Amino acid sequence: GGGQDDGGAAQGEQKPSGPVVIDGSSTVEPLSAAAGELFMGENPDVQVTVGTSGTGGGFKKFCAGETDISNASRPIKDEEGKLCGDKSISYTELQVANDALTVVVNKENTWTDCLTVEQLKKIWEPGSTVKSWKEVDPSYPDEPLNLYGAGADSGTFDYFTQAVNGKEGESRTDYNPTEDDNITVQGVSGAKGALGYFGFSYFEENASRLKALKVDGGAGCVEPSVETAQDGTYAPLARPLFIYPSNTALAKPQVEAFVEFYLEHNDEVVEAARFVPLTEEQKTKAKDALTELKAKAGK
Amino acid sequence: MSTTTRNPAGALRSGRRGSTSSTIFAAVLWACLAIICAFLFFILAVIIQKGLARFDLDLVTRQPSKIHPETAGVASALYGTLWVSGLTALIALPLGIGAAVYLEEYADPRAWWNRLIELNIQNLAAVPTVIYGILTLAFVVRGPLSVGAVVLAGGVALSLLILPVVIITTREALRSVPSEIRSGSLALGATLWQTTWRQTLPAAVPGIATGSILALSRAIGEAAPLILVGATTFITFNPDGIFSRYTTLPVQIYNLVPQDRQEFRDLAYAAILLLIIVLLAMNALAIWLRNRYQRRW
Amino acid sequence: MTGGHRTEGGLPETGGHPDLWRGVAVDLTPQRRRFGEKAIHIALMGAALLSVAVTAGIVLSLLTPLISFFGHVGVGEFLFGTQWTASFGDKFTWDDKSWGVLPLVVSTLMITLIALVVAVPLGLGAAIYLSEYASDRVRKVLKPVLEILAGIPTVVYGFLALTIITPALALVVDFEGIHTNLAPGIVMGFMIVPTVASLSEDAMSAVPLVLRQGSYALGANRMRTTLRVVFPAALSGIVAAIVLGISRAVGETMIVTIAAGSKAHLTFDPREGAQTMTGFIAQIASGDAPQGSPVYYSLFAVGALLFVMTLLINMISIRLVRKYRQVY
Amino acid sequence: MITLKDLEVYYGDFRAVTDVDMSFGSREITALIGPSGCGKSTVLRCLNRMNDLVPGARVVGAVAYHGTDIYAPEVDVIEVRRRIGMVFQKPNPFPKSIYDNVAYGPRVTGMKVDSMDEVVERALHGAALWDEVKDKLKQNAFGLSGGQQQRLCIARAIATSPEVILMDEPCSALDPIATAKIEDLMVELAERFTIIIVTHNMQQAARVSQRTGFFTAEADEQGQRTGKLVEFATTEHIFGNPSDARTEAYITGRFG
Amino acid sequence: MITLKDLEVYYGDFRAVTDVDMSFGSREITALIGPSGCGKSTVLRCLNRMNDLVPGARVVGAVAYHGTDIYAPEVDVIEVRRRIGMVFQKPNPFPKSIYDNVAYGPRVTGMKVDSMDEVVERALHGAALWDEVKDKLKQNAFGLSGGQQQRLCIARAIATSPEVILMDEPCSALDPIATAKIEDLMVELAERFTIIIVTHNMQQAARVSQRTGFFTAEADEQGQRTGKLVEFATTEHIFGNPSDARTEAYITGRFG
Ligand SMILES: Nc1ncnc2c1ncn2[C@@H]1O[C@H](COP(=O)(O)OP(=O)(O)OP(=O)(O)O)[C@@H](O)[C@H]1O
Ligand SMILES: Nc1ncnc2c1ncn2[C@@H]1O[C@H](COP(=O)(O)OP(=O)(O)OP(=O)(O)O)[C@@H](O)[C@H]1O
Ligand SMILES: [Mg+2]
Ligand SMILES: [Mg+2]
Ligand SMILES: O=P([O-])([O-])[O-]
Repeated sequence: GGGQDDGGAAQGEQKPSGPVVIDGSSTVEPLSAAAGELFMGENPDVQVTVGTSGTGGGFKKFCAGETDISNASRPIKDEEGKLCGDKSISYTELQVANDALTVVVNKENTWTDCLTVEQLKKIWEPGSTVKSWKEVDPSYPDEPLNLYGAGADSGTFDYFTQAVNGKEGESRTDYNPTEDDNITVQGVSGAKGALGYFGFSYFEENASRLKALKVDGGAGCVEPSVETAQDGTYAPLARPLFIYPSNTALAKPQVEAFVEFYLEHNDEVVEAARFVPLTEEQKTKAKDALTELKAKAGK
Repeated sequence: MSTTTRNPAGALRSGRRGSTSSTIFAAVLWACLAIICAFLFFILAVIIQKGLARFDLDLVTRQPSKIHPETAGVASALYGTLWVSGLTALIALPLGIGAAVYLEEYADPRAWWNRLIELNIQNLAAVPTVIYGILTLAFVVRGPLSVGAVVLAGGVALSLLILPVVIITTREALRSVPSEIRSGSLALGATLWQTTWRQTLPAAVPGIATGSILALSRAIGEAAPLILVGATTFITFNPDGIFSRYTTLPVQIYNLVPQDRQEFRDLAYAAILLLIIVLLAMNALAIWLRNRYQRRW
Repeated sequence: MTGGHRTEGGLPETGGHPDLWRGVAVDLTPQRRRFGEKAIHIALMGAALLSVAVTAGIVLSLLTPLISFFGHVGVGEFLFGTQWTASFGDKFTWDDKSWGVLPLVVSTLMITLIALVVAVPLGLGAAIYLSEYASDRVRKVLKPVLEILAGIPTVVYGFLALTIITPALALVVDFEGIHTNLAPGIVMGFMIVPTVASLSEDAMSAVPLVLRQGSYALGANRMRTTLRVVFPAALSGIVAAIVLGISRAVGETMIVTIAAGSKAHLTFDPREGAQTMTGFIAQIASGDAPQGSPVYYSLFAVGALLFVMTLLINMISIRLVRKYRQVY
Repeated sequence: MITLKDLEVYYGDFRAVTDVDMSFGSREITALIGPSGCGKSTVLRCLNRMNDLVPGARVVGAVAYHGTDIYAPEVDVIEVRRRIGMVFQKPNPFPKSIYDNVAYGPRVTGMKVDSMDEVVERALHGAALWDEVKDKLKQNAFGLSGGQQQRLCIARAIATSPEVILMDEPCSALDPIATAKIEDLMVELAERFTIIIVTHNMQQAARVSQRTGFFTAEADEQGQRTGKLVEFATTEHIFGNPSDARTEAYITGRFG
Repeated sequence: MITLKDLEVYYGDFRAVTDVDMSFGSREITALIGPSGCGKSTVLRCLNRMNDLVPGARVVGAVAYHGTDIYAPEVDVIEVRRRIGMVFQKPNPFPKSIYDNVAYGPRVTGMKVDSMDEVVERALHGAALWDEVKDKLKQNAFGLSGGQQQRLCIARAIATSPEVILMDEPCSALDPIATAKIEDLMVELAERFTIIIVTHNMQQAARVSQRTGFFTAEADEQGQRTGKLVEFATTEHIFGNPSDARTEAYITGRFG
């Protein structure tokens, strides 16, 4: 709901109250949920709900005025922006975290430490028939290649396919898709020739059982790490994550307070959701954007 | 008939043909039951063993948390389940019992439209639960009603789902009321509704209650249709009305188990244990009702 | 009551009775208005008609997206294609995907078959035991125990299949990857045991006692009476029970969503995991398929096919039950 | 006071009885006898339209009660049943207290009564049950013996002040002593009510009734058995000197 | 050849019959009569241990067949039932072909037969049914009329070459013509089999039996009704000049 009066009075020291309706990317959901949780710990009268309609689906609702904030794992597209414009809903893009996908292999995989994007594409592109490491590179052994990846309806999948195959959603289809990263860990640690991918922090936790590969995006092999994700050198598997609050919604005290809180306590939020934190620079940029917005709104 | 010489007396002892195969047969049957029971006890044991770790007060008093899964609870899902199943009871029971009374007491079973209704209900009972999710999604969450992913939508989805079950079990309960009671009442000049309301329904109450409880317990354990109507939202407050957003225990379990941290899994199994306890209690109540009150006419 | 040809004028006397019918007509017209009766009748009928509305609603809710779907995808391509890549490729493009639903259907049927292999022998064995061998007391205890199996939420079954049965199977069966259809199949088998057992038990219990007595009186033992008299007499009821079990298995969602995996591929090897129809629906519904995208429409197409399949299965079952009711 | 004219009853396509013409006299007992399946119960149920409740049952011909066709469209079936009570083969008390069983009829038909207690007492007196139950009126009727239950059902029927009481084998589930009590009661009730009784027990018919109708069912060429009224006369006549050979065969026990 | 000594049967705690002493002669027809619920069927079922199938039924006393107690532990109940056949009140053919119905007994008891066809034909001849069904042996038995079905059940019983045939109201569901046929058949069968029949129809007992046992059930102080054998004598004696007043009351129709 987007009515003007369903936020509580925000005068003076009074704590904000009322709903904050968030929807959108399932990738970003853990972040906004963690932020909401922390925020509600201090503001028990606010109700933050976080749906997972996907970035596209989220924008659809957002531009129909159904939600206050849209989660997005990519910047808004022009068509989507136009839709919002038609409904005269204006919004602001705020980066809230960095994400890095990590390509993992079995510990016993001694033949490689680094794959080029070209090689990854060879493995993952639609219609790919690569079944053995030898087909990836003749110098590799003839070890059968078992592939594990994100389910085809997840943000991780969209992002990986976009980065590796050049087009969102384009992928070979005969891999083992799963929403459950534990299963990927199990699968990859169980077969010598296995390969999979998932979020960087999840790799950190299971570093003892798996081996992360460096990725060569054209500028040499880069190891996935917080730093390489933040500075974008871990290309092309690092990306920013966003939230899009609508300006109308920001007029509601509870939404405004929430977004402020989101940025203010970003380190905590990112840690809880296990993403790669923002750099100081990125933080400042986001905060500035918010301030500017508030100024525009005449506060 | 040939005049077989009949050996009198003791010869009754002969025979016992096929008694070995008969024993083996009985043993196989018994083994079937034993396997089924063993499986049941096995899963119950697993759930208890894995669920006990986090089966504490936090489970029901605290809200889900992404930050502190080790002390998180499932309060919003528990209350969501209560809201949704309460609403389901309010919608499905009157409608289901009403429909059953109509079919059993009022309808001419030979009229084509009544036969159609009957056939239709039998078919609905076999419709996959996801289809009810699709239906509710199209008409309630979006479409004409467009109430969004709120308690009301969940209640409607589950009501539609259990409606055929309620109708079928209520009809059975009504059918088990002997017709003498009805004819006795009607022969005294009571109207059909008087007879139904004062004689048939009261006599069928135990059966109806049993069936209703079992139907509701089915609704409580159901996740598939709710996933379609958007109950998967992350929610950390209890619903406070039928237009509140909500989540339920089975949906929460579905979300929790694949999470990456062990604490979430422990919490999930505790939630499973909680759900199973609720459902077993309802089953036990239904069985008790059935054994205690079901009259043998 | 209709059709009575009323006699004109006075009624003749019969039987030569002295006390003739007395000409004093009595008033048998209603002494009270009973509007409530009519209203209740209509309300109850409304409740019954609602079920028809539900069916109509299902058809309607499937129909509109279905028209959009088949505007882009040929019916033949959908029903007979062997590749299903609905969630791959560009989210808003139709023609970069394969729309052959067979992989989903085959996996659905395969898991159903595995479930039946478990449920039919166990369920029938239990049913025969309960109906023909067990004492009243044992039956009273065991039937509810069986029913508990049907009461366990399917999410729970799903995770047990994934986290316990699958790893256990991995020790004895060799399968590539992380999912095997055997696990959801077996667990689902146990889930439908109560359906098969309880309805078969009803069918066997419905066989009149006099038939059993007739058999025993001829010197047949319990096994022979069961196998030669009771079982054949209850056969159509038993088949109906199994058919209902089939429709349960085909429509079951959570177990397969969780334990069969979401890899849609055509395989006839039960050791592999493969996405089912309901698994696909749940995956798309819980993921972030944008409304109005091809994959979103395909959810309804698969749903409609599922609906039609269970409808057909159920019609067969109703046929059988009806046939078996006519026997006695 | 009740006259059947060319009565014919169908269950769906099956013609259960045909050609029944009889007329029942006021304040006397008429017995309907005949072998199993000959349609006695069917005919009895026509008299208070209980056949309406059997899906597919269809009545052709006329049933006149004081000259009014009870199957006429303007007739209220509720009113018919209140005036023509019925007692069934198996005692069928409601699962309620004895008092509530008897008071049920007056209550549901909205009878205006000064004192329900009085109505109940009078009905129980009438059914010769008062002395046995007066101390336990609030107890559940299921606690009574079979014979008492059947008399309770009679009390229940007479509580609505009917004029006619139909009884379908009212004693067949009772022991000899209870049977004797009910038979005595019937004779007593006949002073105030018209009673029509179906019975399998010919001696019972002979003992209690003034007039007897004998039915039988004969198969036609297609093997369909349709019930017919063979003979309807004074009980004396039927048992002493029946006109029809089939009646004689039946009462002398040569079949049935 | 069958002797009952101090027979007493309980259903759970309820004593259904007590004090039954009787002895049935070879190749004659004995009728058991008495009012409903007096325990006739109960006694009959003791003779081939069909009561074993009733949960809670318990037999006290002795049932001797050719001097062997059929309740002795070493006795095979299957063998008892093969030798003592039974025909029930309602015809209960199996839902199988006519042929399979008759062949069922020999098959399940593993009887060694040269030719099953012959056994079936002989049994159907014995039950006076052969001519009516010889052309449709493969048809389902449910297609037969009630009387034919009952004769089929008799054929089924005699196919296992029993010595005794028990019949529990075998004609009560049949029409007069079918009844007459079965009665004729009984008389014929009595040349080769011992027949014990329970009947409600006293005339039937009088027509077919040589000896008659009359049972009744009287309530004791607690109101429990227990069946007892009142009189057991030749049929002539029972119907002509009964010794017991209760027997007389019953056969003259004063109760029951
Ligand atoms: N509800 C019904 N539907 C179909 N046929 C019926 C129904 N009730 C009775 N009949 C048939 O109508 C015929 C007459 O039945 P009815 O009960 O009137 O006989 P009856 O003389 O009362 O027999 P009994 O002495 O066994 O009570 C029988 O053939 C019976 O099978
Ligand atoms: N299976 C049973 N369980 C409990 N009680 C029974 C059972 N069968 C019969 N009885 C009781 O035992 C008593 C004798 O019954 P039985 O059937 O032997 O009487 P009957 O003389 O054959 O009567 P009818 O003429 O009605 O067939 C009755 O009181 C009956 O209620
Ligand atoms: Mg009758
Ligand atoms: Mg009997
Ligand atoms: O929008 P996503 O859920 O795919 O990140």
